[in-house]
Amino acid sequence: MHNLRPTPMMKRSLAIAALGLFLSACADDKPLNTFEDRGPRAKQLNDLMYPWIWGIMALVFVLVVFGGIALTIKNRVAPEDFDPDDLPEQVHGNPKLEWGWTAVPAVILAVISIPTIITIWSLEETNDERNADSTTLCDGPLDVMVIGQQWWWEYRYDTNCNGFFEDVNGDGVVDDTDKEWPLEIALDDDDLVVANQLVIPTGEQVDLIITSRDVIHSYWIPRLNGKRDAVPGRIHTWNIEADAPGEYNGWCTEYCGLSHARMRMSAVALTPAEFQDWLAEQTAPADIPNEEADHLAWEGRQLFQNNCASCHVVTEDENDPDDVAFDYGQDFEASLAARAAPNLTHFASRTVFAGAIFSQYRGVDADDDDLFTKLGLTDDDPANDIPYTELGESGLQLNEVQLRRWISNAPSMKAMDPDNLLGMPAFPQLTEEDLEALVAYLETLD
Amino acid sequence: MAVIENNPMALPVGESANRASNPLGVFARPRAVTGLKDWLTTVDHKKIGIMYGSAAMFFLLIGGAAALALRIQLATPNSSFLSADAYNQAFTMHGTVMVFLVVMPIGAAFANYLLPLQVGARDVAFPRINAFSFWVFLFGGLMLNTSWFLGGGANGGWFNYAPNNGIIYSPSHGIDFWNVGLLIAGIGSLTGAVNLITTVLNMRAPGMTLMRMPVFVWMTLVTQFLLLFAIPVLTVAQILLLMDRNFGASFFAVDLGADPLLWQHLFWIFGHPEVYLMILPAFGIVSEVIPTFARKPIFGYPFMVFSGVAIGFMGWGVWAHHMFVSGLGPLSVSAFSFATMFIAVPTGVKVLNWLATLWGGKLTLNTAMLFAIGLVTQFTIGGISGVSHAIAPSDTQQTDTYYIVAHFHYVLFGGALFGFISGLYFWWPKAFGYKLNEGHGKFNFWAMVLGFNLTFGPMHILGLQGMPRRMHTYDDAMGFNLWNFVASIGSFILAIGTLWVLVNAFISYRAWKAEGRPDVGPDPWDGRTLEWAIQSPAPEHNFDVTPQVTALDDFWHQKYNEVEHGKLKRVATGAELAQPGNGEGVHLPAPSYWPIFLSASMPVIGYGVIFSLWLLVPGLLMMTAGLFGWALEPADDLDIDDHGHGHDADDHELVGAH
Amino acid sequence: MADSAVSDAPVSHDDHAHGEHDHPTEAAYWKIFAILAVLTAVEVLWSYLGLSGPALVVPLIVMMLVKFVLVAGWFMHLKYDLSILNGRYFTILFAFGLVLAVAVYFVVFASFDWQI
Amino acid sequence: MTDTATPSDTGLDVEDLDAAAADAAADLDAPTANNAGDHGADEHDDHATSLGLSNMKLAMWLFLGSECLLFGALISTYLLSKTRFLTELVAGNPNVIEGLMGEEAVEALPDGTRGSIENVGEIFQEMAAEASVEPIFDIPFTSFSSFVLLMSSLAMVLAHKATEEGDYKNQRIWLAATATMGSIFIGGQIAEFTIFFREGLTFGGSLFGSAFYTLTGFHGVHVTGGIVMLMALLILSFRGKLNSDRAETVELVGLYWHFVDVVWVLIFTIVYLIP
Ligand code: HEA
Ligand code: HEA
Ligand code: HEC
Ligand code: CUA
Ligand SMILES: [Cu+2]
Repeated sequence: MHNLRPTPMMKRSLAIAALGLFLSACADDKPLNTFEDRGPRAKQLNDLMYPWIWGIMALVFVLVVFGGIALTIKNRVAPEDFDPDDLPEQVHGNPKLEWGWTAVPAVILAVISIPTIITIWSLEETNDERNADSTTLCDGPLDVMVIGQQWWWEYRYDTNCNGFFEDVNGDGVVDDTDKEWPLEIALDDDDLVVANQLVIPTGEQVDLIITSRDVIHSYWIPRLNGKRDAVPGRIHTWNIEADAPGEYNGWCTEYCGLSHARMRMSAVALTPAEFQDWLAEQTAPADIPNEEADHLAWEGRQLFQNNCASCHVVTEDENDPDDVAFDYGQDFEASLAARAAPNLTHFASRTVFAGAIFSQYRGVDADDDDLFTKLGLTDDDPANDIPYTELGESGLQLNEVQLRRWISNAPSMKAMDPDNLLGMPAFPQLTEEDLEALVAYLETLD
Repeated sequence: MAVIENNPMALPVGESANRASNPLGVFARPRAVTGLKDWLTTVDHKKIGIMYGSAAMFFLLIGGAAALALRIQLATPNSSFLSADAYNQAFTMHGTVMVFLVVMPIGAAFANYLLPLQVGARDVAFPRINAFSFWVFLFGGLMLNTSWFLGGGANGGWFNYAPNNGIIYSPSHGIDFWNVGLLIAGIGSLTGAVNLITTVLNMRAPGMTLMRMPVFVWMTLVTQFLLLFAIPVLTVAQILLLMDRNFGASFFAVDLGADPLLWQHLFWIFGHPEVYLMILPAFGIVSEVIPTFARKPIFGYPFMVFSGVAIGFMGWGVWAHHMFVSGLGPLSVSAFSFATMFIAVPTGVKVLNWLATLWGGKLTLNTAMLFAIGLVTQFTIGGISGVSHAIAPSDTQQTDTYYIVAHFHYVLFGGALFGFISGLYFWWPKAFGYKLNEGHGKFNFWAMVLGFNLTFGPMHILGLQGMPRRMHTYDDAMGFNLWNFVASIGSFILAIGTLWVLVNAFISYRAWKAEGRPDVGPDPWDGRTLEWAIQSPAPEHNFDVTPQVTALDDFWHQKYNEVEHGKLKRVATGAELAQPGNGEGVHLPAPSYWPIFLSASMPVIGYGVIFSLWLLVPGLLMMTAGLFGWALEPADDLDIDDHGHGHDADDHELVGAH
Repeated sequence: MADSAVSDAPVSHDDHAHGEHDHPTEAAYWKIFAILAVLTAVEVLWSYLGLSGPALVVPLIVMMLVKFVLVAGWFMHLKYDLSILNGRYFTILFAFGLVLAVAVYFVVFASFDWQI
Repeated sequence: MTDTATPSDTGLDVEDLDAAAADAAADLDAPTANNAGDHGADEHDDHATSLGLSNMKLAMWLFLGSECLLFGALISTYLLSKTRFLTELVAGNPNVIEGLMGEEAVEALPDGTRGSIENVGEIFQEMAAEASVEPIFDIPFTSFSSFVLLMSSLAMVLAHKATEEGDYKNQRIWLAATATMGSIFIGGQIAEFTIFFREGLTFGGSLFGSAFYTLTGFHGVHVTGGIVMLMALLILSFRGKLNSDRAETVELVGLYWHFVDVVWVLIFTIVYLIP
């Protein structure tokens, strides 16, 4: 049993989580609803359709469906009234009429196509074009690199202002010759790397630079914009923009194998000032738990380095290149499928984990309908004997049960195939105490 | 094959009854001794059509069972009825089976049965190849479905995007089965297309000009052209995948620089024509059914024809609308968005012309007609949602959600399947000599309409509320519970409705038999096209005398004379005009073992590619033997044919047995 | 509908479907072959000139197409079979496949290589 | 023959030929030709179908139309794969180089560089730059076999012409010549594959290898099929069953043969001449 030191960052995250819960509550509990746009891009999509285009469609629907039904009812002849010699007038057609109903839909569609095409091009506008005067990062608007992999998302922020790619061959420019698998062009590992929760500032367009490490995925935060595929070997740009702070959920929408249904995303929008704070905290290296003061976490760190660091990165000293525990350039075979695992340097500052399917914190009274209960982890679960860590005034508790179960047997919570290098393996050898220590360590990573 | 034999629909085949009334059958052709052998070796387009239909019905049960499993899993959030892997297999196999083994073969069934009859031909151009097409399709389909027992079905989705379909990400054999099974079935589609196009273009009765062909013939012609040109594209995609998975090639190896979009382009260049070739035969069917039961000609025949042709053409220019979010540039997206929208124009012409045919008609609302009108209304709903996808920006919200699932079930089920069931009720008496029960038919229809809309209607809402497709589960908190539950309930009503087609066939057959097999007559519906001008069931030789055609709906015009402008008077009944079915000296192609034998070599080769290349040896030997046997066997010569002797006697026995 | 493209009455020809009369003479075949051979030689030479870019590719493509047309037109008798007059114009269906293939794959390329 | 010919006649006649269309293996057609004597002359020599074109010929043209999309897709795949391959090669993508030159090439690197992506990339970039300048193709060799294939097309038309004219001696000579030249072409292709493979262009090692072998291999399979058909025609001819009545059979095989030739015309320029 140990105590957490709630940092400002953590409080903020929790506030975000609470806000997210609140927002989704007032949003009719449909966090992915495409009609409830929360940013100008998503609004643009709805404005394109509503009211005119949806209206035209409704009209065609009514005309054809109800027209058809009405004609059927009006012209039907009951079997007993059927007279083979009583034929209706034999109309063979009416070219004028037919040309008419060829032309009218054509005209309607031609008209519809105008705003459609305008919107297509408008959606391609970059943030340099739309908020040129922004100075969010590197004296410009924010770009975030989004990398999909089976079955979670990685986000990179160009915090060293070098661009997202490394000048591998050292010729002074980053171009096609700087190739490295898994990405077409080698990634700049000095950038800020976070996983599973995208954080953006409100009120400005954020450009997403999307790619994938393995198969095709698709990035989609419905309230902020439509989707765009993450295709390995290709880099696609897309953008999102949120009007107000809050948590916006998304779901991977290109079938990507076994756990496609368990690959979601969470985007958190902060006010620009808070966003800068967040950036500052994220770029700092992780705290190293003190052997005396926080012995449990210190033990956890040892365990972590023995069991987990082969895949997960925790940056403890930003100047130490060896911190990058898993350099996926090193081992093509091992990196083939799983490739990489979420960067955990500031794990505890996120509100979600594992492809954004679990929350790290649970509302005290939210257990009635969250995934926790649905997964069969009732309060009678022996794992629950470990009391929740108190989290001060926030009213939220660490979702320790799921976190522990995740560490000891992740494939039981999310379909994965560790034998084929897909996903995180189970660690049956870890004892209850080990798990407790690991969780304690992870909690210090805020 | 057991399938076919056990299928209640397959038993009461035309010939027996017919021959009973013309005991000598007049044309003493070599006949197989037993019923089973007859079915296995026949080259008669009508029997082949019936076999296509029966096989499709069988696969419908498999595809439907998979769909029901999906719906049970999705009925409640976080359900554990199916594991993630089982679910992925279920929807992949559901989509694949429904598209390739249900809808396409039903189209082939109608095409086979009806094309020669409607153009006044004796058979298709190449009867043995016709049999070959069927058997290849069947063996490909069966092979695909053996994957259920041999390590699990395919799990890559029905369009099976690269690189997820590669050996690294999908190590099980499921995708190999998908690949090889469909390659094999594709051979059948291709040979079928060549055959049927040749038949339509080249074997029309005298006077049957192109612009006098029934709309169904036209739509099937367009369909076969789509197949002819689309199948090779899929074949190439699948061969690339085969080379990758089974022979170590690297077409989709991204680390070597491959572009995964190549697969998408190839698949959808095939895939979009594919969806139109699934709907056009159904359009053709309702274009026959509606005029018949409205008792007036199809409104605007030339427009119906040309809009079908236009759909066929335009279908080639829109494939990338499935790739709006795949990362094409904005110019491509704009162009494909624009092109896609305009497909609504020819389709709209069809819908409105059907409505205009209903206008002022005197409608007999029997089951066939109800399903036809069902198509007009339900398909339109799917078409409209299609247009909303065509608007690319809004598709970025819709794609890969249940809104798409709703769209394509409305067009595929509410369009294609409704049309096919309409055709089934309509032509059943022609094929089997009795009508399907109307009472059960009405139940069939209403159960399906209700179930269908309950199942797929809510999916529009789900999709727009953000539920992505291909999700084996969803959370409570997402707000998807209610409509998923409704859809699941609906799917069971729909399943009962669909099963009722079979139930009705069985019940009607029993009743007909109990009544002593009354003759339904050549022209039970007061039909318009040539197939009604011969006896029911259609005699094996089709026409005693080749009909001379002088007009569109020639048969109808023989029955009715125009008295004053637009007014018609009946001058004869169909029964009076119909050919008696006792054709003299008609020479028919002989049945053959070789089509089924040659086809049977394909799955052997297929299993060989998947499991052990050694199997290729017997497979290729079989194939060579089949080719040579086929080539050496005269197509229709009784005397050289080794099973051609003494069949007159067998024929009598066969007749006696019935 | 005017009679042409979408056929009318079934036609019946008293010339054999592949009449002997309208095919090239043997000499013509040799002549075509000579042209083909020369073109092939020029093609190969051209590829050795050390040119690059359009100067290399365009003439090669042109020669390739000429060869294509010569073989299809004369050896495959398309030149004769495509004529509307003889009623055998349905070999145009082949041309349809050809045009379709070129058009469709061209678009694929455009979307790949020009990234549009 | 008259213009009242009905489909019932043609239905039969065509069924004779039916076998030939099996997968365009027109070789199968040949033996059925011996049905010629089994029916009254009025039945089979009458090709009065709706279009005045024989069913077989229409079917063959349709099939070839469909083949256009097949080869179109293969050629497109080739072009795309080649472009991609070259870009990656020039960029020094280590995977591409390993695929091309084998793992040993990577192993053989100086110690300090092995395993370090950056350096491997650099070193290979130079190697790749050299590799791509020196084309693997042997143009004179392939030109020769292309020429042989072209010539076989001439032989094919001459065989058809001889058949029409009832000149069976020449018919056999030209058929045999066509088949022989086809075989030379195939032999050349086999030799070429072997050489390329020895030089390290494996099937799976690179996009280029996969696409090259698949495209040319597919074409080779088509040629082989054509050779089989030609042999069948020859056998028939020697049995005296390939008389001028059956000139269409020869013409059909010819159509197929020329088509395959024309595809090679494209492949030769696109694959071999344009670097
Ligand atoms: C029978 C099959 C069939 C048919 C006929 C159609 C018809 C149409 N389809 Fe559909 N479609 C599918 C089967 C079919 N589709 C399938 C299976 C998929 C999904 C594949 C997958 O991803 O698994 C799909 C997916 C699909 C997409 C991709 C969606 C996505 O994944 O993002 C799009 C996008 O444009 C689209 C559009 C259309 C359009 C515009 C039509 C048009 O042809 C519809 C035209 C008809 C009408 C519009 C109604 C009648 C018209 C009028 C009454 C006139 C007046 C109308 C107006 C002015 C609007 N379809
Ligand atoms: C013509 C095509 C067709 C037809 C008819 C259907 C019919 C049905 N479909 Fe399907 N569907 C597709 C084509 C079709 N579908 C395609 C192409 C996909 C996309 C796949 C992919 O994403 O890759 C899809 C996907 C799809 C999904 C989405 C899965 C996902 O994305 O996660 C769902 C979900 O509800 C669904 C449901 C249904 C239902 C309930 C029916 C019902 O109509 C079925 C009614 C039931 C029956 C007709 C069967 C009756 C049988 C029994 C009662 C069992 C008896 C059993 C035995 C005797 C063995 N379908
Ligand atoms: C073989 C590689 C591997 C090892 C070893 C491994 N993990 Fe993981 N881990 C992963 C992968 C892959 C994921 C992402 C899984 C997903 O969400 O689909 C992950 C996810 C996680 C997450 C959720 C991260 C987030 O931001 O969502 C935590 C926490 C975690 N692992 C902790 C651990 C701990 C603790 C250990 C050691 C006991 C460990 N992992 C060992 C591969 C590994
Ligand atoms: Cu990632 Cu679906
Ligand atoms: Cu489409």
